[in-house]
Amino acid sequence: MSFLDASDMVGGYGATNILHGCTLQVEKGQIAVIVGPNGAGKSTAMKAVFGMLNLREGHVKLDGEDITALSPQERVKKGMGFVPQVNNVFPTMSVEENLEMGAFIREDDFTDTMEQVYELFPILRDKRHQNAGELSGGQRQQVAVGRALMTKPKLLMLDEPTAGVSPIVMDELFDRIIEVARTGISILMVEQNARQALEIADRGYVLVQGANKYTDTGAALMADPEVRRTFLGG
Amino acid sequence: MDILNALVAITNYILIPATAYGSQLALGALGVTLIYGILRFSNFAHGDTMAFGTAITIMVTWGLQAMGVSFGPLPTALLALPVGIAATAVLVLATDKLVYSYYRRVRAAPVVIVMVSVGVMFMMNALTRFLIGVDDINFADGARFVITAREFRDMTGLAEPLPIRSSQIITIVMAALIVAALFWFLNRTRTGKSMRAFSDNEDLALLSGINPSRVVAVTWIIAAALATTAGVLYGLDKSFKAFNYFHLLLPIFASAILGGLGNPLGAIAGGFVIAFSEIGVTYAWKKVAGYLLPAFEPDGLLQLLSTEYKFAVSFVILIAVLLFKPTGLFKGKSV
Amino acid sequence: EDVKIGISLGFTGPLESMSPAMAAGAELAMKEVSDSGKFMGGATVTPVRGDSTCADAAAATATVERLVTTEGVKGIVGGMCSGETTASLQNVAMPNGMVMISPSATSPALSSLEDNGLFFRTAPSDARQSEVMTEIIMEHGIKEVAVTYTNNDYGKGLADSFQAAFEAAGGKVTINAAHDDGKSDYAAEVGALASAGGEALVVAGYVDQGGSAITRGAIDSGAFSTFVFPDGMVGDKLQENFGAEVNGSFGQIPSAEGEGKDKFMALAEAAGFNGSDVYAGEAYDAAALILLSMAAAGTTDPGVYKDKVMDIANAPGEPILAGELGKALELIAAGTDIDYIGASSVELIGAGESAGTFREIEIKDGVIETVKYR
Amino acid sequence: MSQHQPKEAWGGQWRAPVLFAIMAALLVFEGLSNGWNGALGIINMGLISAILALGVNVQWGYAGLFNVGVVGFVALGGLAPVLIAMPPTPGAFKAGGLGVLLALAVAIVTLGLAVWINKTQAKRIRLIAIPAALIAGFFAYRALLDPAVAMIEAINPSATGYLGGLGWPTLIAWPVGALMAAAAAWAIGKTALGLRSDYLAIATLGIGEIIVSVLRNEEWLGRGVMNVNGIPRPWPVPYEIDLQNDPGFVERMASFGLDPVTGSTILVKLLYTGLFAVILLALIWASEMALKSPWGRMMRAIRDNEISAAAMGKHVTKRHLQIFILGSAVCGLAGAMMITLDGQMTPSSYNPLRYTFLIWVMVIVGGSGNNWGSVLGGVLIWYLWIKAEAWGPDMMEFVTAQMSEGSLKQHLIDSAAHMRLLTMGLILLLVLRFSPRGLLPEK
Amino acid sequence: MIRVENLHKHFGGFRAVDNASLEIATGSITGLIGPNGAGKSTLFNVIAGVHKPTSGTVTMDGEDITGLAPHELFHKGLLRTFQIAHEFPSMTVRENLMMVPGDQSGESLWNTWFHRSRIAQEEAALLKKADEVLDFLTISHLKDEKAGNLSGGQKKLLELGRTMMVEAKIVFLDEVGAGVNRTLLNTIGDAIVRLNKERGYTFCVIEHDMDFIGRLCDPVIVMAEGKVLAEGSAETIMQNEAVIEAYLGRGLKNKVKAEIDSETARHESHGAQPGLGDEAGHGGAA
Ligand SMILES: Nc1ncnc2c1ncn2[C@@H]1O[C@H](COP(=O)(O)OP(=O)(O)OP(=O)(O)O)[C@@H](O)[C@H]1O
Ligand SMILES: Nc1ncnc2c1ncn2[C@@H]1O[C@H](COP(=O)(O)OP(=O)(O)OP(=O)(O)O)[C@@H](O)[C@H]1O
Ligand SMILES: [Mg+2]
Ligand SMILES: [Mg+2]
Repeated sequence: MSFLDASDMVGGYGATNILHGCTLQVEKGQIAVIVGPNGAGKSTAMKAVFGMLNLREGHVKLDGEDITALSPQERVKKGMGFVPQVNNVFPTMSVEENLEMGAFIREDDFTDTMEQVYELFPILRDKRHQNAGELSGGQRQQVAVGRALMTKPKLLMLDEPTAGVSPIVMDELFDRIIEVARTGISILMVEQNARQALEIADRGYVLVQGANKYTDTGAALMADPEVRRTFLGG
Repeated sequence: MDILNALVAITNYILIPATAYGSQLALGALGVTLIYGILRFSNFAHGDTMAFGTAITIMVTWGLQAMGVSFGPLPTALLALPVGIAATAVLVLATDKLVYSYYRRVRAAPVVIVMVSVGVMFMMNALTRFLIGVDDINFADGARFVITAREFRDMTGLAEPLPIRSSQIITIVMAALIVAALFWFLNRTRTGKSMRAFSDNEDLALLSGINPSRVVAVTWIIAAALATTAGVLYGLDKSFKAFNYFHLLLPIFASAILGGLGNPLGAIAGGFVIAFSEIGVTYAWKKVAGYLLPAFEPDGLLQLLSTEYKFAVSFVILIAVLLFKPTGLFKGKSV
Repeated sequence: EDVKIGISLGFTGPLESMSPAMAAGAELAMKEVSDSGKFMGGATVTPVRGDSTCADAAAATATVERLVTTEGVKGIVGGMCSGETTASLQNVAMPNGMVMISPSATSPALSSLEDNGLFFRTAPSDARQSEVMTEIIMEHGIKEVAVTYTNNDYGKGLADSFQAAFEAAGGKVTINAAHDDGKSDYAAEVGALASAGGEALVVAGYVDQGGSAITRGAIDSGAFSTFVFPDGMVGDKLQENFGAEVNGSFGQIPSAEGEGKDKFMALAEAAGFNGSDVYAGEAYDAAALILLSMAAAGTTDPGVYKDKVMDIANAPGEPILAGELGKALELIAAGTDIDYIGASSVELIGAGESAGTFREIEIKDGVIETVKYR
Repeated sequence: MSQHQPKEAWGGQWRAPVLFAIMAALLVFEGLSNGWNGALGIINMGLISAILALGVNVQWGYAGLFNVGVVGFVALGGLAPVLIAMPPTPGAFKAGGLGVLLALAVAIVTLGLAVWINKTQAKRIRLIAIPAALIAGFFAYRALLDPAVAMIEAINPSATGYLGGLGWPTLIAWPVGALMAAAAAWAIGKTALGLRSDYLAIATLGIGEIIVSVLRNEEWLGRGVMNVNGIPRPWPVPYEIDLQNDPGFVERMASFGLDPVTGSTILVKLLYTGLFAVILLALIWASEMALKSPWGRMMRAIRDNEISAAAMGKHVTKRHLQIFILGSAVCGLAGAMMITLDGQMTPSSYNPLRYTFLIWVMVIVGGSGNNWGSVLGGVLIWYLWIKAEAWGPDMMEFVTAQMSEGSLKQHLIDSAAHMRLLTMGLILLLVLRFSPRGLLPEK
Repeated sequence: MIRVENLHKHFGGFRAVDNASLEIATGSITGLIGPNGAGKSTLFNVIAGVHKPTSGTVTMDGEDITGLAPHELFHKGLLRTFQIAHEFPSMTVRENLMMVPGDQSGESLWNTWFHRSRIAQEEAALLKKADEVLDFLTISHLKDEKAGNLSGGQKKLLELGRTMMVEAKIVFLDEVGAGVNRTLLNTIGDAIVRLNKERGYTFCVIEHDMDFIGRLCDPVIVMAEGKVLAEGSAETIMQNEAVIEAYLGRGLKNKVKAEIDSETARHESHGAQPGLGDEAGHGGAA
């Protein structure tokens, strides 16, 4: 039984379905990466897993427990963390307060975690009293990921965490994600920097028109010339 | 030349009343700004919320007075205030549940919610009048003055009096306390921060595990407390009349905007600017000039503008400020 | 048969607190006529209330339109404020030939309005009051006053005509400053008045509106201690609000000497409202005038009975006080002339407005006392 | 949280015709049950309200300008019939006209000077020179104005006491009202349009209050709170009394089986209806044409995202100004029409609740961005506003009918008038609850 | 040609752009790279008239365009896209494109009332053009969708599509690639090259995908901390130690050793032929 098991999800906005039986599974401590063309429904699938979209069919299980009916904030309490693709910071709160909000549900002392986030993204330490809305695109992205890390989730979901970050930070980020996964946290992420992402992925999903087109290990997908040509830019 | 009398006259007719009025506006504006900042709409029902809270407080005050309870030199209404706040909180929470929550859920445009609040305003307006009628009600008891005009004259021998009413002192003190408490709450406590987070990015607040219904509820409760307190202090200082509370809405909004919407500090500054400009610009300086330059006998009143224009003046100042600081004195939000 | 009479007053809006007692006064007269069983061969009278809002001419017009065309009223007690009254008179009452008797619209402008003989008022025009007030102030030996008025046609009209009369009599008005009713704060006005100074402050406002607030501010800040209260300010509320604080202040209200008023007060008390509220008596009289004129004309057609109003209101004839409407109906039926005096000593002059007897009052030991009638 | 998608409004393309048919049926029912006079009265004010709502919709629905100073523009438009159609006050112009004109000229020169200093001078100079110019100008203005005004107001104060009008036909006053509002909008727009959403809203609210204050307090201009009445009717509307006194008319009515009073009142109202309807239709045509063209598309783009629209070459400020002026002009036009219909100018009646928020309610209930929605909203809300006055007490009677006699019942019956507001609020909430994007949403 | 001289942009005390001077030659596709927060977008915003510079000048073909408003720059042929997509959310995708051209006679109120046939003709032409652009961007199935409902990447495409609606002289692209599928990004790259070659557009491109930069851009300008750090061809830049240090980095540290080895081997065999089989996009530096 996978740690996260979202099977046969069908749903969408309004009357039309975007997801047509999409399945996503992540094992404990592993990294799963979703790739696919724009508009394939990747973000929609992430939202569905997080309960921000009502499913018409299918179910979502976390650690064996069916959470299909839970609200997003209840899922946060169950140990899920999510970085959305857009609007992922609190613009008029300082960087530090953004991170504090990430730790909102934590009762324990979170200064350590914050320290770790600052080490990961040193620029944030310099800017910690600045409002997140005044940061550059890539800096915001770092705040967003940092916020999710503050939750200390059991399952971390990232929607294009590296969009707009510089190569060096991207490397740092992927490094960190591997480290995080090693501590037993499961990672589910959407990436357009697909080749780098699949490299570190234990499992890769290629999503097309709301359904799984290919599912394999990251390396195997990378090796598939058809996948490379059509989805990974050659 | 008689500087002392001139100073006393200025204090008596400008400084003290403007400070008290400014505090009342500030408290009202705080409520408006809070709702705007967190729930993101301009609440036109705020004036009538104030009226409702005050009406309940008055009825409880009557009850207490009938039972012979009093609060020493302080007005009995202060004892009744918590009940008023509680009742108002219940009312606004119920309103939120029945009315506003739906629009939050469907993510209606802010202007739609503003119109909804106009609807709520009509209904609360009627409710208050059903409860307590339309009459002018005076419910201040306790000591009216800290020092009366005559006492002051006798004490100092000055020609000009400087009476100080207890309601003015109570208003200023309460306003200061409440503002300090609110600041501490919003900037230091977890709930306060979660409210700011919610106001910034509602979706992300959810993803951080912040419970939106709690934030909304706390916001309404605080708003109810602010509204009721502002209403009662205003009523103690002047008198209660349901109709006036609707009219209070305009200067309150002006204060909130002038200071910068969503910014509590701004609401306070805005309140004082409006109050001082209303009173200061239309003041007739004849008497003061008479004290300062006894030789100079002015024909006119030395009044910049007649008092009919006091409201207009405060709006002119508002617009002038906005031209230089487009989101208010303290950098407010805009949806 | 059932005769409907409209009552168009500002039940919501700036003067909403004055309307209930006025409506009650008018309804009291109608009930009295109905109960007497002597009206038009036993017809009953039903009041129909309409909200004129006082401020909104269009809404008032629509309200009166409804009263006339939908409800089919045969006469209207109202409107309340002069502006709204003019609008509904010109837009509805005149085209439809409907009689309107206003208990409270006092603007001098209404005197000269063309009305086809359809409009009357039981309240005196402000021009008259100004003269009376000037006399009283002069008799108190006061030569310099500050004036504040409620910023509407009533207040402005009264203040202006008072200033003219007072200055003509050799007095000086140091400032003539408006205050808006329903505003949140009057410190600016009080400051300006205080600075201008004067021996007394004339408050041409409403007692449950800005008028009280200004008075309060002036007392509290020690700016004035003597006040002059015209009609809008004199009432129980004044006593209640200020009591002994305004000892020595004085004023006047249109009000009749003697029995009529007393009787009305008693009737009002029995009916559960306060007969001394501003214009309650005038409203009673307005309704009574309509009904008695109908009886005299023998028809409810406004086009016909409008010509009887002046006859009923004025001498010669048997004097009729408040509470004697039954008797009046009997007399009319018997063909005897009557002179309606009612609750407010009705005496219509000129184009059908109250000549205005005024009661001079003074506050002594916190109580309003009548000095004399003028 | 749930992702909410606005549901497709029921009825599709039939929705508008059906809703308009229902509205028409309501009015016909009103006419049949309560008499055509009342119904036509509602229709007339309803049409004016529709025009007003259209003006606000042009600003809000097209361009997202949050103007809550509507009352100011309506009032300004309302001044036009006074200035144009009233007879001049004899002697007034000679007494003080020149002084007033001079004072106004001084005011304009002063403002121009201030703007010029602001544009051309260094910051240091500006800081001193602008206030100095303004203060000097203000005193000069007062020095010229005050005596002139005193002279004018002294002329027969209880009946005139103002400059009076030009004595021209009332119809001319309508476009003039629109022009006056447009001129004010231009000045306001030049200064305030840089403001964002709610800040602009409160600024315009303030400006509305300022305009109304001026009208209330400058007696020489329009008698202030003393009101101007007897504004002549526009061509071709006659006076009922004249009709009733015209034997030919009485005869013709008799041949229709109508009594002259009913006939004349209805005829007058119908003529107004015709006038208003023609203007409304012309405005709708113009707005629909504009909205359904690249101009409308550009406006929607600006409304959606100003920064991006500017980057795509659209002159946002200029367009905002254009639309602010147009919308305000429409409000001014409606204001002039309203005063003509009332036959009198009552400055104290211009309160924001009635002339700003009620109009906004019309726009939002109708469906912002949709011209037909504004028309529907305008007529419907006015109908409800008027009917609530009667329904409120009826409802209260119904509620209290079952109650036993007692002070509570009495209290409730006495408070019946407040049911008007309650009913209005309730209806507003219900409409917004069941079609939150308005009855006829923008597609 | 755009020339930026001694440009400063300060936010409060913070120097987002700090004395930057650079040139974008006519007909080039200039790349602009640099760490997050280097001031790239701020520089764009200053050039595009969104921000007023604290000091310094911007000239376009010798003409001073410092501080001109965005809409004026548009009419001079200077277009830009936004890093965070700025679509018109309540308008359809097609309308988003059709609103772009600046000289539409239907934008005058007068014409909307009195010259309807002229407008209709223009509209037909615009419609055709918009559909071509949509086809090109592979999103023609979305033409009647509200732009607000597009996915993150689709919005980026739309953003680019708008610049294709008019004859531009110079186009500033702020991270068109972020969030765009790499296969599609290659197509976009082709389109940029084609616009550059065939229509003579000048481009200035901010991008973090070094594949893309390497394939398209010459020269490449590197910014860091508000200053210009280096400038040169893509290859030389990718070898530049300072640039690697500040921006490119040296790849993943945490990966299984063996994999890294095989990666490196492959890179070497490919040499400096970016875009094909290049696992780590910026691998040229590894
Ligand atoms: N409004 C602002 N107020 C204060 N600081 C700002 C503001 N806008 C940008 N900055 C700061 O200026 C710096 C440059 O930002 P800019 O957006 O230009 O970076 P960038 O080079 O585009 O980075 P990225 O690659 O992440 O998009 C950042 O450090 C940012 O924090
Ligand atoms: N709020 C919405 N309402 C309606 N349709 C939507 C909404 N959001 C997304 N869609 C549609 O759903 C489809 C899938 O969108 P989604 O955001 O899941 O794509 P994605 O795979 O994340 O793409 P990208 O890589 O570009 O982010 C798209 O065609 C988009 O147009
Ligand atoms: Mg996505
Ligand atoms: Mg950037």
